[in-house]
Amino acid sequence: MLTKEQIAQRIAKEVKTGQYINLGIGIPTLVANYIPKDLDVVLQSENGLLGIGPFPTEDKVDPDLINAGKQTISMVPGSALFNSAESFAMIRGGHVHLTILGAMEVSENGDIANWKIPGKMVKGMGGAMDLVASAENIIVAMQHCSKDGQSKLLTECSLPITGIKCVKKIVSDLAVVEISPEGGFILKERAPGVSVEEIKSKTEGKLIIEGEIPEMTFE
Amino acid sequence: MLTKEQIAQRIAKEVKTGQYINLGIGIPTLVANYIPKDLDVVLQSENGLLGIGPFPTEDKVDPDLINAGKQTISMVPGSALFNSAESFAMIRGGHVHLTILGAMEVSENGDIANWKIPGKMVKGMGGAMDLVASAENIIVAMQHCSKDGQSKLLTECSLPITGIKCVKKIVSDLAVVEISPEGGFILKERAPGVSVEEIKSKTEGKLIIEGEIPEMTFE
Amino acid sequence: MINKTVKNAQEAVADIPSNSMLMMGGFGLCGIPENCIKALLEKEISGLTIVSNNAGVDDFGIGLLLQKRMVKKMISSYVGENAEFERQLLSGELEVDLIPQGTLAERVRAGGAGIPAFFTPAGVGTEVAEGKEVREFEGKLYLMEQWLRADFSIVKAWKGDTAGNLIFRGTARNFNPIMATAGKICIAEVEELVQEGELDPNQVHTPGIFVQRIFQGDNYEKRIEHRTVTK
Amino acid sequence: MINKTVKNAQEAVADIPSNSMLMMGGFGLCGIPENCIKALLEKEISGLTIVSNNAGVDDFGIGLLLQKRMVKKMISSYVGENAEFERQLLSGELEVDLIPQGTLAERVRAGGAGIPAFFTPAGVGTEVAEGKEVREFEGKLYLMEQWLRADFSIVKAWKGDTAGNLIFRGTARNFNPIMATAGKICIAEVEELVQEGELDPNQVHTPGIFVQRIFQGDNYEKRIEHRTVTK
Repeated sequence: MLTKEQIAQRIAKEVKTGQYINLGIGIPTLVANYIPKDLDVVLQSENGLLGIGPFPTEDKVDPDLINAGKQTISMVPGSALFNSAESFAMIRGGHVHLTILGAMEVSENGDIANWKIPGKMVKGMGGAMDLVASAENIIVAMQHCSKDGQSKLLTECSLPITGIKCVKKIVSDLAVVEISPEGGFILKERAPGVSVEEIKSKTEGKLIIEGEIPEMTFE
Repeated sequence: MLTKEQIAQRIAKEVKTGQYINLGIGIPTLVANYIPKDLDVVLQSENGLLGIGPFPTEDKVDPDLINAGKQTISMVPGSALFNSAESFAMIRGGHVHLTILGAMEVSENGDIANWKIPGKMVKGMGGAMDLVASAENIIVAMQHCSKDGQSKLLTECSLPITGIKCVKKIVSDLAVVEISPEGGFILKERAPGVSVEEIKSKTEGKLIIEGEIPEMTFE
Repeated sequence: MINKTVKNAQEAVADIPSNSMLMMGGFGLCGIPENCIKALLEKEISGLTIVSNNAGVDDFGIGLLLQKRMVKKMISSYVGENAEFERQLLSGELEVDLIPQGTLAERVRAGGAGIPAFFTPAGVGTEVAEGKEVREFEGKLYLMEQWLRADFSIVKAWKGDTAGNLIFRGTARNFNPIMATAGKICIAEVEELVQEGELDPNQVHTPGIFVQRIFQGDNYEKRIEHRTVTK
Repeated sequence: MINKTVKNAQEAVADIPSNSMLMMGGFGLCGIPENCIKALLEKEISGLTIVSNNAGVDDFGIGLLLQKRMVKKMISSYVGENAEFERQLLSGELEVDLIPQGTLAERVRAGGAGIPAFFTPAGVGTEVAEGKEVREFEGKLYLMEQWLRADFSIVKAWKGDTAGNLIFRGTARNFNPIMATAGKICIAEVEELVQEGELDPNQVHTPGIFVQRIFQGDNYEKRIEHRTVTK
């Protein structure tokens, strides 16, 4: 099983040079740490920045400079600032190439649920609904199962959904799967030491297994 | 009969302090010369400037600074520049209080025609349709009759219209009239030396005459 | 130019009545109008509807207005980090209308720009779409969303001039410029107020036409929600 | 950051084919991409559809492309000041689609912002409304207008950096920033190209995400249509 850091590390391998990327809160934020330095990518923060840099050193902390998770950040050279309408114009207009975000459930047709648990306090969807409805490529970082062992890769989402038919790929603690355009989770890679049988038993939705499934590799 | 300059001078009396104003090409542009200096008003140019100043002196001519008539201009202190979408957001959003523009015809219900003569080369409506559909107060500067003596204040416009039920007031070479919300041109003032009868004979649409009609005064 | 200056926050918010609809700039606690919030707290008003991306934290920002029970309804995209908010919501004292962040931003922008409705893909197939018109354009489904406008919009900028022109700094810009356009009366508080002519017209983010009142605020706390640093 | 620089105008426009749809920034002759227009003139292409507020004058700007019969259709708000344009239009060689200026601006902005349609009051009751949906909101009538997008958008800025960030000057901004957002490929020519990090992120008008190619132009003529001066 992958740690959160390993999930982030594996997702970082999906990043291509020249991409503008929006990273959600949680594991997706960690992805930034594993993107190879020789790739030219730009991280977008939907509160109004292109060019997120590392957390600032103590003397450079600036309350006027935060990311969408409300953490203090820095800017890389060549950054640009803009307002919230312009930010979502970028997202909705398809200018952000890749969105990486967390999920509570994903269905085999690519629906995602990550904003609301009925009966619990609802905090709101933030920018997630805009992001999943807009990005051309959406990769989800998630746990394969809940703490009590229930699969989160489902035939249909049980929770209120955030967007329909939008997820392209999932990196979970057990596997890398792609969503088939015809429906179904196509198993692409196994976490080190995890068997195809285990993944199968922990995937409630349709799992498509074609040929040998390699183990993930980490440099 | 008023000269073009006098029409502009009379319209300038309609301007109130605190207003943001868009002046069309032609006579409306001349209005700026007659706005009393003690009034605080701001002139908007729909190509992207709030704060049009006088034409520049020869040494200050800047090809990057023109008005919507493509004339070189200057900026007053406190100006702001913006793009075309933002400019029409201001106009459409009702932030520009007063629009002064020319017309070929106005109907008694406030329709205006000023962009197209069928059979002639059509140059386009520019920003006129947005302006007349949006401003809360629209004043028209125009000649009362065509060169061959036909009235331009009509029951219905004969030319393709630019906007419906939008004109609030007309200052022509003969008269000041207001458009009645129920329809009809309410005669408010006569040009010096012009009789009510002459105005009546030269107004094809319904002219409403109530009480004594004063002559315009010019300081 | 038209002079928009008022003396201070008290004067700026003096005529805001109970039950009015307010927009407030800010993202989290970043770029919020601290001085106006304090001045509102001194007023005996209630029943406010507030459009703001977030609802502050328990003891800062809009959270202070919630504590004093001045707010009837929040229109926001994300309202976590606030226990008093949660208590009032669960007890039915407070209403909340949750809107996708991009839709919220675009509805506010539309309100300022005279666009009564537009189509967006955000929320298609979700409960956000309930009761809304869905239409297909070029093979993709979109929801029709309507403009948002307010009686007052209250924004915070870095610099401003007496003509109401505003310049923002960093990500404290966020919702401030669009909200400035969508209030019948826009109140702007700035860290530094200068005379007209002192700002470069090329660099103005919010033209003064959108701002009806401006003043220089003081004692900005600029509280940080998550102080994250590189050692 | 992603480096967007190309060598010159020739390289920037090299892959623009016949029959493509282009957007071009500028208002009158102010802020037009002079270098790219010259480079297009050297290419053997035709059948272009050009979205531009105006059509240049006979011997400058888009007028030069018209002279060479490279244009099939203009989508504009105002196309006066051009005798060759008039000749081609009346003879049926050229099509023109006239759109209210604010609607043109908003359709382009919508194209870049992923908004497939919106409602505007401009043109209600006029021939512009023919065939369009009319709907009432809060007692006023509005037309539904759809987004505009292009294969290439070609814009001109004052300063730019290698990451594609742009800053405009004066009223040469006009349609340039919105068109930059609505082309699949946006080509930006600038008077001064600097390294990433040399522009203040607060002052960027067009973030580099919208720009795919950038180069420093030369020999800007910046022709003035109406030179008006105070003696």
